[in-house]
Amino acid sequence: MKRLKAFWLSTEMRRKMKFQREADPLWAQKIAERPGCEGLFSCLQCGTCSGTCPLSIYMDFAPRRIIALVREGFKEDALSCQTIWLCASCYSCAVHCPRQIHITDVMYSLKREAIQEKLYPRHFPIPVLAQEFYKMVRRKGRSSEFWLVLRMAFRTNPMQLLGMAGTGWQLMRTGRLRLRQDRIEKVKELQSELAGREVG
Amino acid sequence: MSKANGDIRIGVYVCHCGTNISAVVDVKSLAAYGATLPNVVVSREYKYLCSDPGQDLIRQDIAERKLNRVVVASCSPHLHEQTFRNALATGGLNPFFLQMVNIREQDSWVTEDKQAATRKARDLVRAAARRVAWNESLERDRIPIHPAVMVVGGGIAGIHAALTLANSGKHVYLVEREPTIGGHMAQFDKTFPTLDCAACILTPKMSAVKSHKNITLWTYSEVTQVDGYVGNFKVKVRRWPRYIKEDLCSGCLECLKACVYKEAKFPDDFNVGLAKRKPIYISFPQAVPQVPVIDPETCIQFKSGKCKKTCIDACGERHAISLQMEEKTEEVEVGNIILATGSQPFDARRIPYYGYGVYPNVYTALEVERLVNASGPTAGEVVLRDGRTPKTVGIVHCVGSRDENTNRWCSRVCCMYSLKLAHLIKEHTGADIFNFYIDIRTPGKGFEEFYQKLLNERVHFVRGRVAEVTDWALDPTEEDKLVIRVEDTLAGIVRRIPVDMVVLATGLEPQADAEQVRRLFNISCASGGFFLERHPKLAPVSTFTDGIFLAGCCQGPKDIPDTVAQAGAAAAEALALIDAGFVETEPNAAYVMEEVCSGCKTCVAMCPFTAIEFLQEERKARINQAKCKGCGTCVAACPSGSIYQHLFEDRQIFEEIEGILTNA
Amino acid sequence: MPETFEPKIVAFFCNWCTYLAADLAGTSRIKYAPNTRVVRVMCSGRVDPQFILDAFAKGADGVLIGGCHPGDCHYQEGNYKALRRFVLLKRLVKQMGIEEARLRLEWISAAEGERVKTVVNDMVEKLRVLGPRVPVRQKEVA
Amino acid sequence: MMASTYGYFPGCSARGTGVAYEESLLTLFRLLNLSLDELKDWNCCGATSYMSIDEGSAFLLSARNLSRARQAGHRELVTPCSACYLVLRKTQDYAARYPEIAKSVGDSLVAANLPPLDSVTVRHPMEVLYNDVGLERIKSKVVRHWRGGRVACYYGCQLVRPFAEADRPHDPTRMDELLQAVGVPTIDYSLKTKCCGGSLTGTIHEVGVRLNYILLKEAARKGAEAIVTICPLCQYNLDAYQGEIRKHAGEPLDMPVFFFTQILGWALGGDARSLGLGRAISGRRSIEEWFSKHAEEVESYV
Repeated sequence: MKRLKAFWLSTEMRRKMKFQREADPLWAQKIAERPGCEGLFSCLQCGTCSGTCPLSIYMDFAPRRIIALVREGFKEDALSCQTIWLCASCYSCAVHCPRQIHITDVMYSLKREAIQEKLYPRHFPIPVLAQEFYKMVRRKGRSSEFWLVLRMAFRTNPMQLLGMAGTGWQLMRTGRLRLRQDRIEKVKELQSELAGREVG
Repeated sequence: MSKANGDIRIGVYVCHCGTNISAVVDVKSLAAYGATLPNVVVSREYKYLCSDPGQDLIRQDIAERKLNRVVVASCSPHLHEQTFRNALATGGLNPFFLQMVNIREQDSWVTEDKQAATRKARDLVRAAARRVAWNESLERDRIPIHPAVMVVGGGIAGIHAALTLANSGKHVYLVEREPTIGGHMAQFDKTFPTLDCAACILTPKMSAVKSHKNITLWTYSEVTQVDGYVGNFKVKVRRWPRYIKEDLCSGCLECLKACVYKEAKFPDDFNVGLAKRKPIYISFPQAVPQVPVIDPETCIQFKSGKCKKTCIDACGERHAISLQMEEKTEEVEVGNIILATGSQPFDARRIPYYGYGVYPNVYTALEVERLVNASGPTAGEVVLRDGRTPKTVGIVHCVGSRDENTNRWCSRVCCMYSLKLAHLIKEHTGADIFNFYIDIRTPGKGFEEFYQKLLNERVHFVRGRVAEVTDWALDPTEEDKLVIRVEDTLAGIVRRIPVDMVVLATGLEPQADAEQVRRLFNISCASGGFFLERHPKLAPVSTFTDGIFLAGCCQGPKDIPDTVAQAGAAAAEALALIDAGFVETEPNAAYVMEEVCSGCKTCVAMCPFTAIEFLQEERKARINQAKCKGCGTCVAACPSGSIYQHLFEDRQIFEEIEGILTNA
Repeated sequence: MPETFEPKIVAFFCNWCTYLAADLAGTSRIKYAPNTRVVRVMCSGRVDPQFILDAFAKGADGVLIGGCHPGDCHYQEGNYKALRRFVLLKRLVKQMGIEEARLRLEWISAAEGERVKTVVNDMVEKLRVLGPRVPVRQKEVA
Repeated sequence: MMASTYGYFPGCSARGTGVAYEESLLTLFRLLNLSLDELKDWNCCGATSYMSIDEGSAFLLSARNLSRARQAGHRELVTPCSACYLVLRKTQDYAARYPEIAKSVGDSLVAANLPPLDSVTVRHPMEVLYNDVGLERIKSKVVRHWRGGRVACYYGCQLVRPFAEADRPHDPTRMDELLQAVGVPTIDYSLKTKCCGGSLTGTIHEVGVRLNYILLKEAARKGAEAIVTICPLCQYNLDAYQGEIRKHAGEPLDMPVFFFTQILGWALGGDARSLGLGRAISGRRSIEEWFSKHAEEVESYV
């Protein structure tokens, strides 16, 4: 027994099998009831979405497999993966899907839930950017690319700023780099309207 | 006029239909409730009333309990009314003393709430019990059946149906829109899964049609009007001028050679545009009839009147060519009509991202059928539009099928014909072949074996719906190729596969004019637009219009074996009616109480069948019982309330309404 | 206890289109409100205005007439006759103080099982909003 | 010709990296005698990144802009940014389809006593030019010959996706038609609706850059000498990283990336400065070549 345990500890392998108890069908149902996610259960796993997605080649699960995971209720995997964050919401999948499933909206749903459940991959720049963007808009009413990138960089890996310097200079030279942080006049009013809707 | 005369003794019978009804409707309480209704002497529930013991139950009660009315609460009258009417008849009661209550299709199957369903059933039974008291004894009329049959559409379905009928000695009018019969099958090369050549098995049947003494073949013709009803339809057929007299032409085709156009230069429909034809042409060598057609759109003589008319000289003594020929209309009487109008291939242009019409080397399956066909434009050689022979070929399944953006249904034939084309292309070119599929569907005799054969021929099968066919190249091996981008869903990776030729396995859809044809023959279409059969299982070739039957792809996508089987079935249905010699009609004709008729003539205009005549001297309307179809429109319209309708008497309907609404 | 009002709808369905559609809804196991009570007639043209008035007189909360789509009538034009009558009848019924929504004419073809559901459910909803026509007698749901 | 006025929603990037888009857009519209009335104190549309955190308030952000446009008396709101265009329309679409969304958004609007959001049509300049102005009228106003090379029209993704009506989703052609109308030759560009990666160049840099590398390389392979875009982010991505691509992929790549409004504006007589032509990072030599040299043409031509 001990040796067996030792064996498990020593091994590099990771179990791919899933126990049914790991699945949460109610969660799948919940997702399917969200606006835009209705088609979830009509998916026929044809792979058109993955095929047409410009980023699927970088994803840990291609969109088709995300749908498969979600409708079988494998919440953990679906929420903690990078895939949902790689989705640039170009909607290519949505316009090609033979079942007219709004896959992009499913991705959005999962992103939001991943944030709430704090399951998103830490230090993966995209969710970080999203959060910074969110905060900035709530604070100022508008976003400013320059500051956004700066904040994102600091929260992930400041070193990358060095790499960005070149582009920054180019933009500066051509007058496309706005250093002033934009801010709308009625920002208070906006904040009060958004109040009580805090998320993440 | 009906009267609830004498003492009414009603039997109420509630069917469980296994659990179909009893699972939702409380049949026990329903039967018990039935017993409490006025005039009901017996009320029972039974597992399967339509079974023999079930019917015996009714017959028994008729005998022992002296029943003179019967209410059956079960399925839709469209399914079993006849069954139970027979039960009454054999039980010694006039069949029309039956009243059916539909508590399955319109209650237990559409309701989850058991109380509500049971309440609904009670209301309906109560209504029926009141109504049936006013039912009356009726006799059926018999309409003679005209022995001739019209078959519309000269594809394999129409051909087989026509031959079957003709062989049994019935006269058949076969109407085909194209200049030749043969339909799509004539365009195919080999047929799956046996790979016997389509022409070899089709052309003998085609010539049999031509030579058969019982078949009148009208090609280049179209049905324009249909009147009458089962037994005696009157059909008008428009025959377009082909400018060549069929009776005089010997099919020598000298005229084609002689045409002033030395080169054929007009797109040839039969070869789906892959070849060219002259203004005077014959669709394909084995065309039936062997008679050319002149296309006035392209013939110089018709366009400018300045042609040397070399064709006429070539025809010489026969004088078969007549440029003055005009459109004419035939009118015939037939007892039955078989619709075999077929389907059309999906237009691949409707899916832009597959590049059909953009990239020359993207083909439709039908085009490839012609390419691999020995009598096709390339004499059976598979060469691309640029003359090269493809080294790699991608076959894309489900194009215009199983897709909410185009057609939702599975077209049933594409998987198999794709496998067939894969085999043939490999045979002709030795090319490397990829099939891109969502599911491989081979549910037919010898189909799965064929699939297995292809696997062993090293044809690639990639499970994934192709995301796009494109020409953008990521590396040198993709230059000047068509690149298929697809997720290999089984390997779980996205692949880019460069190919020389793409074949789109286009699905089947209803003919462009299916809607007009449907109206012309007064039948219904299912949601997809294919013609609707009377019952998906039990009346697959009948329609809701008696005497009109369906065969082949006009009813839904199907392969050749199924089509032929269905054509045979349709022919048999027609024969059954013809040999019976008559049909019994529902005795639901309207009739006039002449003493009450005020002679206002309102009804006369109402009747679409001109069944109402006005007797001048009596100043009364009279309804021709044979002509009346029993719609009852005149009954509802009569201001003096002097028109009545058997089976649907006002009194009966009022009782039904009252029954529904008086709560007990 | 406050239970939701269940309107009772008398439905006249033509034998060739709408009645078949209702059958199709059944064979397709489409679920819809159990509030209709169907009276089968051969053609919507058979529906005599008296039937409808009678139904209302006897306390129907709504009356639904179902026929074939224009141009599809099994008897060529019975449904047009039905339509003409319906237009007049609607005016009459209105004068009698019966709300528009209680009388309805729908074209439903034999293939439109789904439509039976939408039409019936929608009508039931509207009738629920209107409430009972005649005050419902206590405890009559047996 | 009487001037028609549209509400105008610039979107955040029009004030940053996409400044040339706004400059050229305003110039072009002026030349066509159309006026844009900027929405006062507009706020972020709630696009992509925001929506990934909180949809409800993203819709509210959009709704706010829409209904304030209505308040300013506009029936039509023009926005040049594809992301804004999509989100504004998505908001209307979802509010129409989902009562719960309509309610939450509606309530907030009422609370802020703003009018409902439905009554405004969100439009994109490309489709305004195509439908309201029309190819013929644009043709008639051309005052300069095109001296540049063939271009690839790149529509990007969000402009032609669901909720959008700017053009056909799979094979849009309107930008090509507009450019051809002013005498600019366009190529068949198979990648015209492929995604540029959006903000990826800022997050997963290598991936983002590779997407743009593919777009540029294919355009060049098809013989295009420039790419024309309709979205600030696309233009930025394609323009800003060519140096990097040259370094890593070793491709001799230096291709100007325009906004379609710059090309049209030029053809109709706008001057290089007011069209922001100087703001390009890549292909400056070609730009110099094609535009500045021929600036004087206006007079000679008319």
